[in-house]
Amino acid sequence: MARTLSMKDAINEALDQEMTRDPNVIVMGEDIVGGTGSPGEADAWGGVLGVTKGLYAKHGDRLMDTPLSESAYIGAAIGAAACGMRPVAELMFIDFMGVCLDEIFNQAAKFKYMFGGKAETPVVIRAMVGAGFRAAAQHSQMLTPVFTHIPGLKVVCPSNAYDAKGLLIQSIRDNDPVIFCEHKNLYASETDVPDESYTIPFGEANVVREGGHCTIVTYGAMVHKSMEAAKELAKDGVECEIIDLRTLSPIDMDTVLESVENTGRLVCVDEANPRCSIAADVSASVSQEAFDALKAPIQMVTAPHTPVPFSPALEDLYIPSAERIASAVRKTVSH
Amino acid sequence: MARTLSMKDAINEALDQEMTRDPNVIVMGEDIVGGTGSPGEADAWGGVLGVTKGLYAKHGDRLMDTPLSESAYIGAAIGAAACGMRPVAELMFIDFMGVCLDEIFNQAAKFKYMFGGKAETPVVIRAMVGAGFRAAAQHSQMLTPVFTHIPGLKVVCPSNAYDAKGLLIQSIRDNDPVIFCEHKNLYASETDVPDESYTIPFGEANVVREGGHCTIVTYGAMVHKSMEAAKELAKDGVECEIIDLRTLSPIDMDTVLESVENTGRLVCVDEANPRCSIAADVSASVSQEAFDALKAPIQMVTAPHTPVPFSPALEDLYIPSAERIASAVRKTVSH
Amino acid sequence: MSDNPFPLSRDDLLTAYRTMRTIREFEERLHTDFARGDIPGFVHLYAGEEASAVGIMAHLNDNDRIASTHRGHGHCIAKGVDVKAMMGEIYGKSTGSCRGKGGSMHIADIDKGMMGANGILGAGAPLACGAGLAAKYRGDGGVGISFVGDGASNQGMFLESLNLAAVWNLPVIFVVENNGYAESTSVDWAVACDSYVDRAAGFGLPGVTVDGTDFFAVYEAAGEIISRAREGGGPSMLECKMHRLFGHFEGDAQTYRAEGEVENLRANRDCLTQFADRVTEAGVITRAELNAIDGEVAKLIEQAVTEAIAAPLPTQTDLTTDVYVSY
Amino acid sequence: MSDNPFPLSRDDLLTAYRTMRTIREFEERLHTDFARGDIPGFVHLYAGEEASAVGIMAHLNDNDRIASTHRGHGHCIAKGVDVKAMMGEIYGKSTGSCRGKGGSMHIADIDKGMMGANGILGAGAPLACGAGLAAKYRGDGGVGISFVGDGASNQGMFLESLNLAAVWNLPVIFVVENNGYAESTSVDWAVACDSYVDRAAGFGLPGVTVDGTDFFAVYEAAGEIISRAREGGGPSMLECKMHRLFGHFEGDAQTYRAEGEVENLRANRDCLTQFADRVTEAGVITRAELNAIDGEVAKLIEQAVTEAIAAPLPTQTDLTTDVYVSY
Ligand SMILES: Cc1ncc(C[n+]2csc(CCOP(=O)(O)OP(=O)(O)O)c2C)c(N)n1
Ligand SMILES: Cc1ncc(C[n+]2csc(CCOP(=O)(O)OP(=O)(O)O)c2C)c(N)n1
Ligand SMILES: [Mg+2]
Ligand SMILES: [Mg+2]
Repeated sequence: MARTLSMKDAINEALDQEMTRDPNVIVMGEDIVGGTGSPGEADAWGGVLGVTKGLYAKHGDRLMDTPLSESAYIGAAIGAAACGMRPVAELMFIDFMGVCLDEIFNQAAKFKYMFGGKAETPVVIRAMVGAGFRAAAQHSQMLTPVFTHIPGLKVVCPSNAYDAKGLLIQSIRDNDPVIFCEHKNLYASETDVPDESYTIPFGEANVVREGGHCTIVTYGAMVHKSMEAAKELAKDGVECEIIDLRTLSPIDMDTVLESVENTGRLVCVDEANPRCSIAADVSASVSQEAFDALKAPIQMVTAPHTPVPFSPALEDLYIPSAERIASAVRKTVSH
Repeated sequence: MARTLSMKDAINEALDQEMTRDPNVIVMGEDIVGGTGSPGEADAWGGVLGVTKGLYAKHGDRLMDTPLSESAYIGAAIGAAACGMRPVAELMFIDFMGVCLDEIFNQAAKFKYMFGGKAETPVVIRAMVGAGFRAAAQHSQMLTPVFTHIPGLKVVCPSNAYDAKGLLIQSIRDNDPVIFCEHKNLYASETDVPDESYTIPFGEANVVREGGHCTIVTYGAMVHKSMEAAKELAKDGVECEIIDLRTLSPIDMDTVLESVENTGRLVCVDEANPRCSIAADVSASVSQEAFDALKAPIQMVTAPHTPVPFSPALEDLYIPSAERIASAVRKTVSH
Repeated sequence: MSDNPFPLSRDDLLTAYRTMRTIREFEERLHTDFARGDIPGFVHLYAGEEASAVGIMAHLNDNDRIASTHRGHGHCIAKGVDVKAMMGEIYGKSTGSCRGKGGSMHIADIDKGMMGANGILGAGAPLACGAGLAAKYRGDGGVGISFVGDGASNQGMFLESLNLAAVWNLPVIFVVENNGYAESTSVDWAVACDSYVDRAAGFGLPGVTVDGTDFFAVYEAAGEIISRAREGGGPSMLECKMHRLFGHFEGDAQTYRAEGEVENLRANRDCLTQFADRVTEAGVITRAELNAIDGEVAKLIEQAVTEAIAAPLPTQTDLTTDVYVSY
Repeated sequence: MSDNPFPLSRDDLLTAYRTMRTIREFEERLHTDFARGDIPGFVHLYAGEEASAVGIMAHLNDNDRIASTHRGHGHCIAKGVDVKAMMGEIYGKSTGSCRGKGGSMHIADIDKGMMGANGILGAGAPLACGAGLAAKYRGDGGVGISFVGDGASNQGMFLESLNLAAVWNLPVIFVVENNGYAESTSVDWAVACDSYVDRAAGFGLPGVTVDGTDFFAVYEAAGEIISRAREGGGPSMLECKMHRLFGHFEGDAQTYRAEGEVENLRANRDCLTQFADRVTEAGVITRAELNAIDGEVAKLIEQAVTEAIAAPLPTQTDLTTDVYVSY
């Protein structure tokens, strides 16, 4: 049965169902329970934005608060995964990767290869990504390109509640290390979500809108901005096909290429900074693989090459807008 | 006067000359002097591969060995830079970025912007990059795309001794944080190097070979592989124009675009892993900016999407070879 | 007026009180304005901890550098950052200390020796080492101060810095502002040592713990270790035990605290009340003088808010400036 | 034969000696082969430190996990990794423990509880915490052991792990293999504490220091803290003071060491000699028995090298396999 759930609740439900199904699943992070050692309520926080709220009541000590030592506890999650557990570790904001990246990119990501296949590291690292929260330069980054660059990691970034649940369950069952990126500005956004457990396979993009004039490839919160842009463009008779990548590594280039073969035009939309971005990555692959199909230059719509500014007035300019996307589509369509 | 110098000695000389010129320049890193507190010789190492050897004798305590605490000493270099010093900190291998990235990407890179322009952080972080040393997965990465992605950082990667000296002097005098990437397999390679001090400006690529049939854009050790490939191709009458980017951020797209306008064909060669790479970045920019000039799909030659393997037999297959570059050129030329 | 039994002159006492009151008023006002929805982003209030910032900063000049935390307003004000510019910043205006680009967690003023609030736990400690290194190298007698919370004291960057400062014998003070909680988590659970004096000793540092709500205790302990650092005696750790009077950040329901905890703290452990009682009971300063200051401060903060609200927003051109000195 | 005064049976003593000798022979051989140019990459030899690995691993079974360092051959051999597969790996062959993909710094054998040598200083400590966490969660009585050098003990990842293990009360032992140097830098300069016992105390951990060249001292100290961890008594730190008999890595000219230092260590502080003297002087084992083992071990290593040289190299298809379980 499906009900309407927010992405936040869908993530909570995915964790709940997987913890119930598999005793090897444990969850850890800073204040993901909350109140440990404190005199008041246990389960006081459920994470800084309440995503894990209520799970402690059901699963008790399988949810563990941690000291503020990301290298130690994310590394411990990775070590436990190498010993057969399926830990889900929360790195509150992806911006904090700088204090624990070694355990992620030199350890988890490389174990299997370095050890000649003799290791599996089924760890999930959940982290909030993205701008729009007025959280400024150190709490608003995407950083998806950094993780996508690293061989050995899988990178997931859902755009809605339904996908978030299915992709998180898949991430937990997956036998490779997964960076699960949750756009904090989507937590409140709702879709229908089945109450039973389900998975969405990695490397399968979702065509969220069909259209014959221009392909838009994107992911995360930019899916919604792209939909907005497409609605505007449709008024002028320009029909966009919008592809939500859902997973950035592996990436479903087949669906992208198929669409571009059809439309001949591509706009890559990425909330990340422009250099070496997902937008650039998709653009480069398409222009190599579908060169002859392209009728116009691929356009990239990304954040500028700047940190994320604090002031709402600036942050709203920083985040790619439906208008910028629409004008990129117009540019390519009119080429 | 110019003499023949190895890239290692050119770097040493750049440090020496800048330390002599500017008392604010200090140099720090693990064993960059060597022997601190030990009973034997002082200046025992001069860095793990001897790059800073001899500088202690001339500049004394302005070279500082550090404990094995990259976050602390790289962060200290950044803090000292914000207080008006010009520290050059050595992060031995760029692969170690995971233990100190926060200080680099959330602090140094963002100070100026976050503080509304009220900060300058003239720090240089030197690090060895690249494969070919049989140093395996955690001591052989390029990782240039990760730093290039981050706004606020400048990223430099010289391909030869002459450029290394001029670019390092520029890096030290530059008022922004610079990641200075030294390809360890180029340390022994020699060019003519003037003995006087000189700078090479950032954002000026070097056309190291002219040719009208195909543009090759690359940097670091791949410049030499590309030259090899070009020599082979010339035998068949295919003339490549080779562009050595020298700095990846800022990047000189003008020179690249001008060349592609002329040749109509582009091969991007990058020793980094493929996803969100420099190769993809350049390819995406060119296909957006020079779409109509392109006569064939842009080809990318990169390392595979794998960690760096240890066995020489595998590592030699991992590193893009002159043959792979040549065949990419042939593919684009014959399109 | 009776003899002054305090180690500060009457003027300095009045200044200290004014600074503490300014911080308190600033924070109380932000609390109200945030609740009204006027202030964007994450805001962490320092109220209740004023004696630490002010007791320490009383020993510093512009040449000394501090590296602050996410809970940085108090450090900024005590270090002399302009209060109106701070308010403008928090309101996201182009008149702000950072022209609206930084916000509450990133206020800095290098000229005042304020190297930045910081959104990353522990990140300030290496920066303070760098400040200490620069001062030592130049022989200018300056010190670097790293503020860190009890929770952040478990961060690798902070721990590494303790060792580095000791090994390099830097003029650096590590101030642990132990307010009992890291977000909702208790320090008693999260920090595995009997006392910060032990943790300091594990890195060869002298450590001292004081009641951080007692301005005079902080002032004296800080004075001693700061002079030692200035004279080449190396780094130390200072633990200030204190309390925050609001939630971790604005919006925190604080259900992890004990029933009546905050009320009790406000009644019995408020550093401002304690300071006022001490100086008036000693007969050095009158209630009337303090009340006058309270009135002036209230006016200042009111003005700061009015001006912040009236100030212009940053615009498109500001978006891409000041990423680099040159590019 | 006289009564056995040792805490190990004669058989166990012989096994311990054989393991120590195997490590020594393995390393001496690598030293020679590296100098001849047969071995690629960075190679860090464990020779001189055998009593630590073997004295600790004597208490472990396959269910216990260790996280090793860049100087990992000794830990691997003591934990039961196949010596021939190790040699194959170091020679870069497809018969190697990691099929040639890892090399000296990345040998692992998860089935044996060997979670990997590691090219990154301090990175093993969180992993060992994870092993301890898994063991604790499953209640299987297993322990996690983190090996770390004196230099790496200043790494944030290591320091954070001390606190985490204490806070979570994990069955984890942090073994500091203090060989006096980090590359060329002295521990006396680089580690700012009087003793590792102090550093442990700074994180609420019991700490003990032993002569790491004395197999029996290591064995007894490790036995006690490992059983305590198994029984839920939580983490500890064990410092083994020891010496390396070769350079930091092969190719190191070691000019930072004192004149005659290594010769002196070989003559007077060699853990193998000390062990042999102790057990023969006690009359529990004869020189002839030890000599016989030496001969067998020499043969084994010789064979391992011969087979490694003869083994096939990995090929193009190997390049891209085993990045992911599925992709
Ligand atoms: C590296 C990092 N991890 C986590 C956070 C999220 N965070 C912000 S404040 C905070 C609690 C800090 O507690 P403490 O250090 O005691 O300072 P206090 O808030 O009590 O002043 C946390 C977990 C962060 N900003 N940076
Ligand atoms: C994070 C990191 N920094 C630096 C290095 C380079 N490095 C490798 S071994 C070593 C010295 C280690 O000293 P110690 O921990 O005492 O171990 P030992 O070599 O003496 O066994 C250094 C600096 C590294 N591998 N990883
Ligand atoms: Mg606190
Ligand atoms: Mg050592």
